[in-house]
Amino acid sequence: MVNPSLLIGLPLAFAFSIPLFGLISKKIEKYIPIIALFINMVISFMLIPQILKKPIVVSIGGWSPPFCINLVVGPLGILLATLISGIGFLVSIYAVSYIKEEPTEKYHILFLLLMVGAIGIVLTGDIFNLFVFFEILCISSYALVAYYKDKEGTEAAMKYLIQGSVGSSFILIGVALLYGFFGTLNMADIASRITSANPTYLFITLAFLITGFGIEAAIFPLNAWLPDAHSSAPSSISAILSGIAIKTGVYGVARMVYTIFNANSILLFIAFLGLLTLLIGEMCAFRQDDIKRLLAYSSIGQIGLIIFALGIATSLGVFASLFQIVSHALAKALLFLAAGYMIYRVGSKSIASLNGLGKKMPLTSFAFTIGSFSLIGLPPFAGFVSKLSIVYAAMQVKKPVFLAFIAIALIATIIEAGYFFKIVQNLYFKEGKNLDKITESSGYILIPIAILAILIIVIGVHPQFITGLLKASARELLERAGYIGWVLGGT
Amino acid sequence: MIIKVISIIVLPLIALIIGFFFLGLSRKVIARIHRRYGPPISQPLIDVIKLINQESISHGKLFDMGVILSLAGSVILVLFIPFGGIAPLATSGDLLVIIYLMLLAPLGVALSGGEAANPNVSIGISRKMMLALGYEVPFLFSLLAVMTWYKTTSLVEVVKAQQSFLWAIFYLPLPAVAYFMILPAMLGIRPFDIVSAPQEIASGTAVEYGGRYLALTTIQHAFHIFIDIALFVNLFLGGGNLLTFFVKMLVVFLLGLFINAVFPRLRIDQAIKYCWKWPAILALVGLIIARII
Amino acid sequence: MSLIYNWMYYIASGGLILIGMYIILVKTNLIKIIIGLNFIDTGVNILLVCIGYVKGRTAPIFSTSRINPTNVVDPVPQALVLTAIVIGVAVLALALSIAIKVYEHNKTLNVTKIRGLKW
Amino acid sequence: MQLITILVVSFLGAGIVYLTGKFSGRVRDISAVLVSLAVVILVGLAYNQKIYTNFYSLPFLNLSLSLRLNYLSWFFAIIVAGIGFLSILFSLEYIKDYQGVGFYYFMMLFVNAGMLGIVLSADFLSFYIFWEMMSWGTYLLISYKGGKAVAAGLKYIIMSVAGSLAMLFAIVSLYASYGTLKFSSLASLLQIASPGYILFLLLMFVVGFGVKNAIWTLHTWLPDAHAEAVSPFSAVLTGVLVRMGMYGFLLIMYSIVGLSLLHKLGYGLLNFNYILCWIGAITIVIPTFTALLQNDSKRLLAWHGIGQGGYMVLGIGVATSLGIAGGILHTLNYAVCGALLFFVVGAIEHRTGGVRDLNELGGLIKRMPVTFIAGLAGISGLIGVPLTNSFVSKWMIYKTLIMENYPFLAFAAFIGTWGTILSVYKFLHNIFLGQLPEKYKDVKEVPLTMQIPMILLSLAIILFGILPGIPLKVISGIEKSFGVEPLSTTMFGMPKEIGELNLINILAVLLVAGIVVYLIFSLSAKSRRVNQDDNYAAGLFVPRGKYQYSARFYDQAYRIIGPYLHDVVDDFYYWLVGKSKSSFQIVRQIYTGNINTYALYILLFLTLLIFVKLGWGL
Repeated sequence: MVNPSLLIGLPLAFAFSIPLFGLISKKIEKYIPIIALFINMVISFMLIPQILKKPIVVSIGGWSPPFCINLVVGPLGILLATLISGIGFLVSIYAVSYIKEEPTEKYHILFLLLMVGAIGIVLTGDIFNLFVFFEILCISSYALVAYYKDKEGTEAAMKYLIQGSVGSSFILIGVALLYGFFGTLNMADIASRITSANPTYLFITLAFLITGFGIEAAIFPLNAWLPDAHSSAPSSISAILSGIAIKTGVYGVARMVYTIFNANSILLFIAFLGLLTLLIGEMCAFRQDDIKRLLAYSSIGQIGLIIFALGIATSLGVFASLFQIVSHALAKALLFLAAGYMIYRVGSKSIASLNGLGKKMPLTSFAFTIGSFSLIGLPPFAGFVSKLSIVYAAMQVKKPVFLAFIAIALIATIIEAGYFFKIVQNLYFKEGKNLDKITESSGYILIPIAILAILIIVIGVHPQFITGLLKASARELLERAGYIGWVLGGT
Repeated sequence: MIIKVISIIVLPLIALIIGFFFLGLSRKVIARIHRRYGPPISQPLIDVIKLINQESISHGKLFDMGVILSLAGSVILVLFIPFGGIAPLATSGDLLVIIYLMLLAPLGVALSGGEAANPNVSIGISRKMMLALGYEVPFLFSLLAVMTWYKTTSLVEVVKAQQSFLWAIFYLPLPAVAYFMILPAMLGIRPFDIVSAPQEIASGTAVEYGGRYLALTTIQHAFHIFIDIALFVNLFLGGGNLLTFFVKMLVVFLLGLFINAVFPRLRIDQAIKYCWKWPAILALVGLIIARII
Repeated sequence: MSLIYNWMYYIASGGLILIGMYIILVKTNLIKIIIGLNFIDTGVNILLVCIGYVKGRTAPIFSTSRINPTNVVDPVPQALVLTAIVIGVAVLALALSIAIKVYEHNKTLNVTKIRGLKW
Repeated sequence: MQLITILVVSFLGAGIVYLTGKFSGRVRDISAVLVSLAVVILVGLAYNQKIYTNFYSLPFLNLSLSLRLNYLSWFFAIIVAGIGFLSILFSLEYIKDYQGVGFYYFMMLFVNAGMLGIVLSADFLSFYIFWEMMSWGTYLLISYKGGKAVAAGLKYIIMSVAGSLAMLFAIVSLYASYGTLKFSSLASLLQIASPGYILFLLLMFVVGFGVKNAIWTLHTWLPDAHAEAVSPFSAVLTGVLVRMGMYGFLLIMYSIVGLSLLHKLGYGLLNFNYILCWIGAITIVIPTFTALLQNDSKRLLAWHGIGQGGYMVLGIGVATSLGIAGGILHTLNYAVCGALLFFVVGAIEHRTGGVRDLNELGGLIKRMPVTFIAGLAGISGLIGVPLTNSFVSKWMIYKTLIMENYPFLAFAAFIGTWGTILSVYKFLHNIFLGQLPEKYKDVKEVPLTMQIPMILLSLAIILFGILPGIPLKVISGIEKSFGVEPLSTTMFGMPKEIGELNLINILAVLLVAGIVVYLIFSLSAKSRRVNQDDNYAAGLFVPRGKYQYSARFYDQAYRIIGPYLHDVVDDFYYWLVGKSKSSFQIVRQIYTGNINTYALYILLFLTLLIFVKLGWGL
């Protein structure tokens, strides 16, 4: 059917054709990402049923798997690719009217490159290739964070860049060591031979890789860049960073720990780290006065929850974790987009300045409310089902330690509820100042926000839309023999 | 059935007569203690008849209705309290009902006085309420002690149990003493005449009453005296037949009068604190004993 | 002695990485920190190269037919290093340009003073 | 199907009402009333039916969501629907001048729908979903008025979320242990569970339901929330929403865990029920006397809401047939009285421009007689004056406490009633009695749509007061479903084997006595109607307009009891929040803003990982 490599190739081609289109007309270029990502989204949707039947392995260069760069499009890959293209598509619609500061064509190029990087990460089957896509993602996001070239943006980009490149170097070290041990870069191949190496050395390799991906995944204490970068970037980019970029880091960690290293012994520690991240993220978010910074810290918290669920390591736990990835991506993208436009209208990032916006920007505020309710985990929104699954997964293990963990995680939810409910009240029930000139967002802003809000409700009401794919993805992570089999054939 | 109907009619009359007798007696006795001659014992009755024929003022519908409710509430209360073996409505309500029916009279007065819009009335009501809160604590403890001891909430059963053997006062002396100590507070006589204190707040709740209103409240007061003392006799002194019951009531009333007539009036906060101190402690200890044994 | 001789490249790469880490941890000048990043980068590249290096063999360039295919080192790491160098350069260029902007806004390159974003 | 119809009508109705509001305010008002009326009728038609339906399934968790109807759920559903309808009717005039009326109606109907969902759920997951929907809907409605209400709403939702999470913990643990969440299956599966596990479950559920039912130590949200919400919603809050906690208690304690298992929990006096009883008793005494100190009419009622909740908990805690019936009956009775009193306050607010301070009002009986009668009925019901509804339920609770040999609990219940009498009389006196201040000379009686709910509820108070057999019949059905020996009742009270209570006789003699006294009264010399200024002041000059004694009505009593009634629990929560806030402040110093530190974190993380591996051999 459709070749999955199009998922990477198309946006890449579109990205570099933007200046060409710019020659024809300056107005076209901002629609290019929409087109590119729309096609991407359609392709990935079309691929889903096929991949659920049988995963696709694309070899580039004509050699058979261990000897070439290949794409492994399993359920997990297609799930995340769909999520990425979908949210990217919505955000690119948003950007049409949101990004006004020149040079806009550079914004769109970088944005598409970011998408390429993210999709590449989740689809590739080659660990060095993974690193390269990772770097594409990182470099374009460094540049996008500093897009406004203002004081905050550059400072955040600088800090993000330094931490990010240390992380990339660590990943590269890990890749080098793996190559040194096994003489291959194919992840399935490495995975099949993982038992042949000295476990201690292997663990050091894993530690480098986890640290490297952990920086992007914002595991505590590697997440210091996140609040800075997410809060200073343009809101559309914040949405992408929170919704997608950090998820690729989580994907990296999951892929390394589950598929390649089969490191079950460290999972409990990972769960603990996730819990710590959750607690610290929520605590910090509680004390923020800056709405975007608050959302950024809340992302840390949610990532903590995702990683915690990942550490449960049962099929339900991984399922719940992936579910939480989806629901958080939708909700956080929505929140950043909505908050971004409110900030744009109000001219201030402080929470107090959002007072009374519910009457002036009813739809945006309403969507914001849905997003925050979903994040808290209130029915009937998507966040409820994913949180319920996490709690259930943790309970199902029947280990006292997980019981304690989940109790603490629930306490963190109370903190989370504390600040989100406060913001919702600010929107609707507090009297604002100088709101006379504020009007509702325009169409390009509202469309993505509305779609996200509807998706949150639809998934919350009828989670079966995605649970099949999520289950298959969870199986992909847990049954590494299957993954190896797809790529290398046999088993 | 006929006996029941007759007793329903007769019992309030008896209560009224006894109540008025006590009212007159108390004035006479206090006068004697004060070395005065005092009015005749029938004076209260004469006053009432006189008042009924006097013109009065009214402040509104509720002003009238409250007084009526108050008196009606007291009248029916009499029917629930066994008097020397006559208890026509004992099967329709037990001690719990009695406790609640005792509410109707003060509630009526309070509602009626409330509409009068006189600050003295408001102060009077407020004092009445606070005083009630004060004496209810030992009162409830005493009642609970009796109910716990006899494992019943029925007053008739309590009386029956005492008549077959010893009076409750011998088993439960402390609650009985506590009840006796707060009896003047319940009756609103010295030293607990804070509610009506004529010198301070111009008779409090009664300040706007004249003519028939005052007459009805006086009648209500007569019933009230009867009820409180009859309750005591039933609870602790084993009831009795018509005559012994009356004698017991008289003894209780005179004892209370003698002891309390010589005290000066308390302040309201002193009254509350008094009620919550010795009577409450005694009754509580009695209740604990009743609960344990 | 032979230990050093045998592991020389590894030690060099490890040393470069550690120096780079040290710079990032201790130095407060932004330019120095970027140089530190580059140190790490170089160190990692050397690590990659020496992983593929087999003692006594030659470069896998088949320009002349004299070279026996069994007598060359693993070519893959070298390809990787090339990619990594390109990436490193890109990062470096971006870092320096951001550093310029940071300097414009803050009038300092001392990272302990560039703390507009914290908590 | 019938149950699904009820839920669909109530949820969709809410949406439709909101949409119609976009076109016409009048149509919206009418449709809101119609929707809520339709729900009342639908629920009413379902009387005495037993229904069970699955309505949705979540295959990935192996769960199906189901609904059921039995006596218990019908009993609560009819209260929810009834009070919901009346409060919508009351809102018509009340809410007119507010902003966002469409939102208000939507949320009112939505919260009502959520509550119906709660009581109709047949499994814990749907229960929890509806529970949470109700909770956040309530939060939005409490905050609706803005101003102080915002803080109240936040306080409510935080406590509510904490409670629901405790409940979620228990629910998920149940599912993890037994693989089902159906009430009926759990009821049988739990019979073999260990007492420790049951105790853990009950504890979690008590926290969850206790926050809603505002049992003592979990009550602090309630006074703020009730006082700051708009009055029609306060009525819903106090009457039904808070009582969802009561439904939860009944469900978990008697419907699922069951009486025989409950008796095994604990040794001697230290058992679950006895402790619950004491919590109930404390919940009666402290809040009721706190109510005495209030000067804000809604706050006063709110504290009573907590206190009356204590009676219900006490009733079901005793776990006798009479006690459970009393607790359930009191839920109904208080829903009626509480809602009525909040309507009365709402009517006063509506006519006086939002005045709630009891010290500023007075004499309104002359201007708003219907409201006064409703208020009188309401306070009589709340006190439990004989021949009003709460009298019966309180009588049942006292009776069972005494017969079960718990005199101290009984004392708490009795003295709570006295606190109630004092404070609600003050409520009535300061609003309606005493002198009418000059500024309220022109106050008018509230419009008919506000009178109707008040009149209906007043009639209900009298009706259930004289004919307690009507609700008790349903309640004995509930008890039968609990496996408790059902209470045998008569229409007018209790049969002789349970106790002496015959309300029709009391009514008859009271009527006769009243008529006799009235005859005496009307046959005596007539009286002259005088103005309120024309009264006896011991010869002093009467200053107009300043002639009111109501501020600090029970001053001397306040001075004695006031110091003991400081809400330490609330203080503790504020202390906890303050301490957490400052500790969060410390935590967030981790992110210093210095890049060197961040690099250090990265290195530390790497070494930590390696050390953890090498050191602990994970």
